[in-house]
Amino acid sequence: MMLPLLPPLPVVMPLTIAALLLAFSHVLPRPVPDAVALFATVMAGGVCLAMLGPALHAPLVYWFGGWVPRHGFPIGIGFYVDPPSAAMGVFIAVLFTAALVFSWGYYDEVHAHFHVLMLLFLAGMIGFCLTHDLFDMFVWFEVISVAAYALTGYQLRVSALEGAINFTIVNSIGSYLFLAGIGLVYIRIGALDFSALEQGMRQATPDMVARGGFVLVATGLLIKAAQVPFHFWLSDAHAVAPSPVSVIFSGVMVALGMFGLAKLCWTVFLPAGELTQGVRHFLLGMGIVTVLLGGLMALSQRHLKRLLAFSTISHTGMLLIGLASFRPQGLAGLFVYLVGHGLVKGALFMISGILLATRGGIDELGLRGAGRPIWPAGLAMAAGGVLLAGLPFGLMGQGDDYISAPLRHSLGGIVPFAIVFGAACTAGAVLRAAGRIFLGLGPVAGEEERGPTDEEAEKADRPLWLMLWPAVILLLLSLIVPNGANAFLTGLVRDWLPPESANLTTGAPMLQKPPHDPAAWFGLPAALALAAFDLMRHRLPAWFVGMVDKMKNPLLRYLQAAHSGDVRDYVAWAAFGLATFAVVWNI
Amino acid sequence: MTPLIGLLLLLEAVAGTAVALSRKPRRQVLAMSVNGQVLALLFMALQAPDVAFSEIVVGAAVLPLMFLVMLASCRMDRASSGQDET
Amino acid sequence: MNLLPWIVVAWLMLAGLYGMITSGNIVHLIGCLSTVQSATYVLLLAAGYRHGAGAPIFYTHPPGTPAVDPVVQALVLTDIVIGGAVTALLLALALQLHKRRGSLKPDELRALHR
Amino acid sequence: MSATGRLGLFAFACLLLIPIVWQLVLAMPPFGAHPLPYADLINAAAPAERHVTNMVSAVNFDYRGIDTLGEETMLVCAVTGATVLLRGQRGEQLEAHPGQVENRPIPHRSEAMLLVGRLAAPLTVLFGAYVALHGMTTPGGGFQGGVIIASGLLLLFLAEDYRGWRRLMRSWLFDGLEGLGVALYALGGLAALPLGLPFLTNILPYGQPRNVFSGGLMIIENLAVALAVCGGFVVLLIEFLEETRVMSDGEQE
Repeated sequence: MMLPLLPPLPVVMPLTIAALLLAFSHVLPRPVPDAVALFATVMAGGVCLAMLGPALHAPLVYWFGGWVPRHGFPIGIGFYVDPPSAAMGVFIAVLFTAALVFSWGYYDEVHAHFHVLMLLFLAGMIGFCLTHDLFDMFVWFEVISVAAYALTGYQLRVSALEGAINFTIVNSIGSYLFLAGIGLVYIRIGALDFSALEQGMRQATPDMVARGGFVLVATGLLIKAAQVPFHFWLSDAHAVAPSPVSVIFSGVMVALGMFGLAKLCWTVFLPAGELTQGVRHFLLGMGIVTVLLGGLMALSQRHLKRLLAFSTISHTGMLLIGLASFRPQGLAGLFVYLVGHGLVKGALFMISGILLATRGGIDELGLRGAGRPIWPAGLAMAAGGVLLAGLPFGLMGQGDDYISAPLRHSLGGIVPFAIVFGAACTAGAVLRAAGRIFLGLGPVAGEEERGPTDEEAEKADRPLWLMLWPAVILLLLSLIVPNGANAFLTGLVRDWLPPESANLTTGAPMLQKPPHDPAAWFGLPAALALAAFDLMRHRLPAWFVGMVDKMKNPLLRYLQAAHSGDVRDYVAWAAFGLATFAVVWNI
Repeated sequence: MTPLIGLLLLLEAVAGTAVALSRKPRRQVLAMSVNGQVLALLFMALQAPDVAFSEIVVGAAVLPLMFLVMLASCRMDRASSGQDET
Repeated sequence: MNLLPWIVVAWLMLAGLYGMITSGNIVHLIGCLSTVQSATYVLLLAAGYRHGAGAPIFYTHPPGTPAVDPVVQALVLTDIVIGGAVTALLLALALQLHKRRGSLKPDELRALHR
Repeated sequence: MSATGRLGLFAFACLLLIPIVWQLVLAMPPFGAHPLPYADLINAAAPAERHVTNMVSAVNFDYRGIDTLGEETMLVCAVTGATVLLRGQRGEQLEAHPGQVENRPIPHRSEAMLLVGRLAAPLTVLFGAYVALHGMTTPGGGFQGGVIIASGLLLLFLAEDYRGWRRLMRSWLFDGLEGLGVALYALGGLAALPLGLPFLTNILPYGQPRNVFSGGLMIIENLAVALAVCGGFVVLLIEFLEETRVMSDGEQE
């Protein structure tokens, strides 16, 4: 009975609570903001969960202000709670809950500002998932972005400020491109609601203006989703944000850009016939390059959070591959992988936060052997590394199977290779760091030991177990793949698929459970080999080490130079990316 | 009405370019303020008085003020740390 | 004449990006964002313009008289707030950075970087 | 990348983009003469349905009211973020200390300045209130009015000296104003829920067209936006102006 009233609550409730927290922050005693923020997050997640079940039968449509479409034309803004959106809401709330538990008692200096920002961040994310209106989507995305900009610089360290400035400038350009895209779409179709846009585009013959609008909107989202060559801001920002914030950044914020792009592609632009073969291949290629580059860069980092940030880039590339196949399996894979990766990466960022708090550093070489007293964290980190390797179990492994299945033979069979390569690099990097920090492996010759590190530390007055158990729970969650997963996924993606692809007459599942990807087994051995090479290089024959270094170093040096930290470079790369995208689109 | 809009559009193109090309921050603040005013006039001509109003208040007044305050703060900072440049 | 608004939009966008890429100062770079943003204002309002129509305010003339698009105007209002908010945030970031580094020139920042 | 490399990359991008942009410009619908179905719908419906004459306000506060809630949310994010960044460890308890401007003689505050400030400030605030109040009928509204009120309060700075101004402008007051404004907006929307109606349903009497108090719930939402924007911008201005005074000894950046 309550159901029709629910859709706005996961957005409006955290938002109202945040506003009231801000208004009364001067009189609230210390634990209140912590408790209130946690409560609001859990409630928001609960409401999303309550909507998920009914949404699997029929999506909930909610028109704000009671403005139901008039003669079929939307006059207001609608929330459209379809299964993927509701599920995203639940996932977001889970991750926020974990992050808030992790940061309990940590931010008490400046009133409740941290909690206000986190709650608004949460509200923006859920609003972004649920909305069914292009401009409203933009507004919620701006809420997410602005909260993220503020949270990045929260600790006021030089690196944090630089990272936040790069992040803000590049993403603002993305926002303006997105907005310009909305303008072009609006000028041609005269509507903003997704369904109205889809219908309008279907009627307008293939049209340059609407297409240009899509290029701009998609570029905006790709910038936020950090795909090569729009990815530069991510490693600067995620590496410097406070750990609980990085959990959210890497766990879900970047992936949300991809979620939004997937939603627009599947529900608006694909049925409207705007996605040519060339564009699909371009997106696929972009995803592959992102996977490879993120992996390589992750492998060559020693700053642990920066390492994790590059691995996020690599894994977000996986999501784009899943999207670019434009098959139901790929879409299902995108969702599964998104959740699995978010949980694992969230846990890994928590562990890096633990290192910051208890060991007072984040530099892999500087921390060598320093992790021994907190060995449980090391176990969790190793587990996270193994999961990143994409073994065929757990959510990430499942997602892997779904994503690679439809693409096993396209582009000359490069996709499975790229997936294994990316997984091996990121997992190898994490395992190497775990081995060095917690086992004391891999001594490094004198000079390098004192590398250029920021003086970083996070407050250490929290017990280890309080910080560790959210991470462990996230890791465990990422292992659970219930039996009926395929049926659930069928229900999840069904709503986005074009009507003609549904097999309504036979009732047979549209989504085939993919066979296990045999290549996935190579991920872990390769990762271990990569980690071992770095950790054991003083024991390996010199000619072998020399040969490998000669092969990889020039490439890495070139890549490192491209990631200069200079925001002007990033803007130039973004312009270049936009230009190539536009050219491909126009062919 | 149309020639007026055309003129204001051209003026805006010039003002916007001036913002981008004014290399010295303090000159740029001036250009930004002018740009805000030109935009406001353009919005009036495009029959958008509400937007013109906001642009005047935010784009032509409050934001340039924040830039000025920011630059003043930087200058004080520099003076106190002994560096000098503009 | 009919093409002029769109040309101006494209021009402003590219000019803003050019200014950012060749910028020698973070504050200047932040200012250039406002040029890019002006492009979006002009695009949206030009999209909602209609020859011979009045403002969408039916105070002096009665409802039913031709009026331009109020929706895009509402969108631009939101856009202005967003621009102002982001700029304020960026300035705050730059100010703190200046306090800590004593410079806002990207080249100098970079030289000290790694 | 070097400056030339950067420029080269950008030039290459432009080279690719310009022909496409030109094609796009040629394909654009004729300026000022293409259909605007959404706009026509609103222009036809809103005066009759909501008794307001300013269509932009009708879109902002009613038809697309949730956008405005999002926009205020975003403003709160930005203001809170800027506050955190600027305040840093500066600390608030010290704000009653006199501010002195360094390396610059404290400008002599002339009588004329004082008079202008004291006269102009209330007038500006009044004007802002007027603009905010008439948002349903004529151009203007909560956002514009809120910013004008905020700048009116800033004018007081010219009249009072820093210390006096700071005594009047307490951050917590404006933090509260900002938070309460947004909360009021949300609560105004939530009021319809117990009746089983969707969020932001306009359940208040609409009043007479061309009257200041027309539009029902929109009046509340307009007021909420005015409060939030005024509070937010004052906080921003306070925090930025705080930066122009030197740190006293006990404070660290």
